[in-house]
Amino acid sequence: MIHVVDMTLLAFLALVAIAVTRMTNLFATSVLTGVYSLLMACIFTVLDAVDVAFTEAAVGAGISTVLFLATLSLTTQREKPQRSPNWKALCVALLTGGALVYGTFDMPHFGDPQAPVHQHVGPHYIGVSPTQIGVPNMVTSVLASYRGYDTLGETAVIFTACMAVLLLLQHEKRRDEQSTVEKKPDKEAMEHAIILRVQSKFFIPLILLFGLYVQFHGDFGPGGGFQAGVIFAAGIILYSLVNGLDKARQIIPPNVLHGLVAFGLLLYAGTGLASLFMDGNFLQYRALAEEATHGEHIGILLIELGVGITVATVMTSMFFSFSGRRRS
Amino acid sequence: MFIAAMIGVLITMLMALVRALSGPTVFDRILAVNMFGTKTVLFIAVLGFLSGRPEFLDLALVYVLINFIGTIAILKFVRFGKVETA
Amino acid sequence: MDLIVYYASWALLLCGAFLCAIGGLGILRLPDFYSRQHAAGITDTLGSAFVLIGLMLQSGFSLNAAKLVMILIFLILTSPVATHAIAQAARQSGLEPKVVAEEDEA
Amino acid sequence: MSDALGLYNYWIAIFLMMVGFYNVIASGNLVKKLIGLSIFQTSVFLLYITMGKVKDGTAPILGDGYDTFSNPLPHVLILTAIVVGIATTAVGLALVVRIQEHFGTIEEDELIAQEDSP
Repeated sequence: MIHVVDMTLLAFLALVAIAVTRMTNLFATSVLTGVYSLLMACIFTVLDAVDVAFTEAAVGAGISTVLFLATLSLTTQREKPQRSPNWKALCVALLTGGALVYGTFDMPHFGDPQAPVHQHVGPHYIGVSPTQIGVPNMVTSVLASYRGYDTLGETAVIFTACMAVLLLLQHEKRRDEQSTVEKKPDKEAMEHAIILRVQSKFFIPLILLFGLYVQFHGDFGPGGGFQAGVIFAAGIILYSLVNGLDKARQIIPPNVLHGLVAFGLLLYAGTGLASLFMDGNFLQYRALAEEATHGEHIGILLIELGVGITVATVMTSMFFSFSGRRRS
Repeated sequence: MFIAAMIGVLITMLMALVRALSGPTVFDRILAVNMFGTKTVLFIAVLGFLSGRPEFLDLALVYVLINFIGTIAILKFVRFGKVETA
Repeated sequence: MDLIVYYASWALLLCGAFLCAIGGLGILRLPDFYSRQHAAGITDTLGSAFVLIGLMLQSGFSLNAAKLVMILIFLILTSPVATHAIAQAARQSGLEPKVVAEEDEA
Repeated sequence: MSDALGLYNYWIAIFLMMVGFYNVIASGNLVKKLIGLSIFQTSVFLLYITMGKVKDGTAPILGDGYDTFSNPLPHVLILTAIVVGIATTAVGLALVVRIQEHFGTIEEDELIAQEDSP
């Protein structure tokens, strides 16, 4: 049964991908990428990757759609129609695809437990993680402890990307300068949508609470810093969609926001350094407490918190800098 | 029994998808996408029971939240981004 | 007692799936945007609620049931608001409902 | 069922990859190119997650009565890759916004035409 579900969803996915390619209306395309991400997240759930599905749903259908739409509102909504399909490109794509398909004939079949992927590190992690780390969610233990260096690097990449976006979009041509000229009070806020405003008053605290749950429950079930950060950011984005950007900026001033971006990364690196000073190696959390698993727990908690803070603030400040920009 | 529910949800997803792909107005698409989102929530919930491990319902919660935020963002863009509605 | 709960959840799940499918058919076949909203309404509230309550009966009194209740609350909080906001946006952008039959008969 | 179509997931992944690839090289619009790029990206995610699945396995979270788990390693790699992916896409989108502001267009051929005739 699971196979049939998997195949159906994959067929839907292919359908959406073709539609995205054929459409020239960029707005509709962005909306469809949201569907695409939701479908992809469903497939990840079918394939047992619950943590990944969590992230893909939050990132792909939420943040990514919002960012694409923000870009479209600053640029154009319609692609220049092409007269015919680009045959040269089609040929290249078909040839590459054909070669890749030929390559798959030697691949291990779907779900084969004898596949090379399942022969080396994976089973080792599955075997020793419960006793060595003591965290039920193996994805968390691999993410935060065994491959802590990787995750530190990824967090640094997110930090760098945020800096790049801020550098590109922050200076000159901001809406603040324009709004002093033609001050329309809260034109951006959805004043007239009363039902939405009342509902969001109930709903946003729930989102933030759920974000905290995901952050601290990540050891035991699907969740963790990355997912919680995105959910938190989604809550703040909803607030600024409903109440206008200026109000959201009052609640979280950009200075605080940018400070927190750096703070999260520093918390992560600081945990690594702390374990270094307590007679361990860099990011070897077992040095943090008397008992090894207890130390691992503290370490994972701290670095997940660091990741969560960085991701949440990075996503929020990216959204702020996109939607804070005036259409030229 | 879960299989029947799963088939129902999948069929609904397909029909919403067709509407989302075919339009004709922007609002039809948004409506269909929103409906598709709620159906993915049901999908996750039913899938958990179907595969015998219904612990991952947190996922479905995220889907509800994100689906709502996505719809509101799209609508906001429709209102302030001067979208061609056809 | 167990048997009653079992059959009740059976019935609820089937009803939910059926309502979802009906709504899906409606969104595909109805003539214009405003009438399609009715179809979307059925699947988003009644259909979803039936399926979720059916699953709740299946899982008994447990954490899973609590999570399902949360999902249901969230769905009931969000989905009508979203549908309402879509209709409002469509109305304000000047999309007119299709009215054909009335004029012929009058 | 699973034997006859054991490679189906890979084929869909490749198909999606090629759709994304086609969008990146054939479309002249920079936003469309980025959408193609994100489709390409997700197809890679799909490939990895497919490889991590073990038959009759369950999600790699300990629980009573489960002893076959899917491989957690691809999950970790892809989990971080998704977030990094959106961060880099955002950089690309920021560049597109700046290009629009500077040149007034985001169509590739018009940009090239402007470059050629100063």
